[in-house]
Amino acid sequence: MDLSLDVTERNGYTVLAVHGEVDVYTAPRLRERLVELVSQGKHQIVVDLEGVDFLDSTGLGVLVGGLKRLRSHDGDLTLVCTQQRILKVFEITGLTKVFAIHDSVEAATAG
Amino acid sequence: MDLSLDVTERNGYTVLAVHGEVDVYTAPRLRERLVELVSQGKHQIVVDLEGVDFLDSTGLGVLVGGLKRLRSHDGDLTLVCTQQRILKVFEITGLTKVFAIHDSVEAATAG
Amino acid sequence: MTAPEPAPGSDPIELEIPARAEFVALARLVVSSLASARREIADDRIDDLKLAVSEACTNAIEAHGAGEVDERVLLRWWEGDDRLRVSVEDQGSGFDPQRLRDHPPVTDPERLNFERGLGIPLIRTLVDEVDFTPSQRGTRVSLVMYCGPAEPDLEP
Amino acid sequence: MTAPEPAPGSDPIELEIPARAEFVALARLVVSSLASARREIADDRIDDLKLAVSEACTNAIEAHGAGEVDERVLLRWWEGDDRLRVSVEDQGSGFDPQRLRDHPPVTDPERLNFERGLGIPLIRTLVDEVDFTPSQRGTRVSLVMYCGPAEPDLEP
Ligand SMILES: Nc1ncnc2c1ncn2[C@@H]1O[C@H](COP(=O)(O)OP(=O)(O)O)[C@@H](O)[C@H]1O
Ligand SMILES: Nc1ncnc2c1ncn2[C@@H]1O[C@H](COP(=O)(O)OP(=O)(O)O)[C@@H](O)[C@H]1O
Repeated sequence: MDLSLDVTERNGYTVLAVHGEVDVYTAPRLRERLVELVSQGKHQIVVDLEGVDFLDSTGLGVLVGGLKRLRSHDGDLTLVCTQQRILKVFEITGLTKVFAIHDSVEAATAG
Repeated sequence: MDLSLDVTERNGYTVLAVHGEVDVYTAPRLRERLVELVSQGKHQIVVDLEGVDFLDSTGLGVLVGGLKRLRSHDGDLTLVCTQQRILKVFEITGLTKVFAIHDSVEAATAG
Repeated sequence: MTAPEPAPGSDPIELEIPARAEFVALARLVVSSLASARREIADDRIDDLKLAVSEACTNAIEAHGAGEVDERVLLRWWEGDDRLRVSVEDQGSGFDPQRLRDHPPVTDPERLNFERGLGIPLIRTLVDEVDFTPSQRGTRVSLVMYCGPAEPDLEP
Repeated sequence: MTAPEPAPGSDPIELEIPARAEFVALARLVVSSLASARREIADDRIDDLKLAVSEACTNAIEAHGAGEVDERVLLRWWEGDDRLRVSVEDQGSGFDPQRLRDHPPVTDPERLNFERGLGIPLIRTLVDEVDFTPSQRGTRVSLVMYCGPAEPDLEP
């Protein structure tokens, strides 16, 4: 319900900006959108989490699934996140070692 | 709980700015403050409701009680309110005919 | 003794709080959150419903008096196709809503003696249907607000 | 079959929701609103509790599957002098929390095959005590967070 997803292109990357709460109710929309982007041939995806108020394990699972899908296309899924409470969820689950996490969309799309 | 009360003096009037929610839980604090002001000899009181998010019948009752108390001292209690949802509560209960309601603290303290 | 609650649509969402003033804010929060999930409802109607429920909860809590710490107020929420229904149930003293005093007109100087008694008139104005069901165990107030159909489920 | 719930302090606040994903947000809202009324709790601890309760509610809802529309999840909230306790009860299939698979280490490429199973590890890290009580009717998850004493009542 309380989730919005905006896609922009930047420097060869596809930036998916997520706003709102990612939980068991809204995560399927995020998953769908990622699958759609990959099937459109977007293989360098940056998920911008700066507008996210809440992220649970379902949301983490969708991001892991996205990363896996992209890796199988030799692509990558990286994150933008500076919010402490969201970073904490990645830290607890060890996923800071799995995802490249950037401070800004600029940094994430610089490469 | 979620109520703050700030008193300032302006042009011979005492301005009580109310922030937060006025309900059965918080209204006693507003009543106390009004009683205190009156007992300190403040007889021209402007209650500024611009920061109020919620006002119920308990809050209305406290304002009516304050007005009554002030009138018995030849004083007055007037209001500042431009928020439609708060004005509506005064309209439904007919209290727009009982209180002078101003658009701004400036207007309320001009006389 | 209580009449059966006409329950439109599915099972209700229930919030049970201790009969204490500090919890009325929680009831308001739940109501406005549930109401705003129905996107077709205008913000000012959500405010109306929130205020009406708040008044009903306040009365429910006051009906318990200060003595009994264990008493509870039960709020229930149903969504029908074209209406929301909220009930507020207490185990308080009960009352006869027909016998409430009328207030003097607002222009009457006497009016200032009525610092109370504004809650039920507010409720009656704010919602589309009100129903008081006094019983031996307490009172149930049922509030109905008409609204458009529920938002179609967007979930995949 | 269910062990008695150790209830610190007074009677709980209860929220009962249909076992549907859309209502987890309401559970979070209620929890964070109740927790922030205890002013001594830091914002990040409130976030921890909110996330833990959200995970427990998600599991409770998933345990019901999609079939049964009438099934319910019951959330209860107690405040003790030095702790908050939240329980989440479902009528789902039940499970043995001792038998959950361990995940491979995060650096293992296999790790990417585990899109699920992050909820319970999160819960265990976020709160101070967790207790799963499987029963024939479902599961009750009890979450405890330590905190300072309740704010003294400021009401006059
Ligand atoms: N749930 C209730 N149980 C018992 N009495 C009630 C209840 N609700 C209302 N009443 C009675 O109706 C009166 C009028 O209520 P209301 O219009 O809300 O004004 P107020 O609560 O300010 O008196 C109350 O004073 C009370 O005597
Ligand atoms: N309340 C519950 N009722 C039944 N099974 C549960 C419950 N909570 C957790 N489980 C089981 O434990 C497993 C792991 O849960 P969790 O760590 O939250 O990850 P996930 O929900 O993503 O699988 C679930 O897949 C489920 O089989």
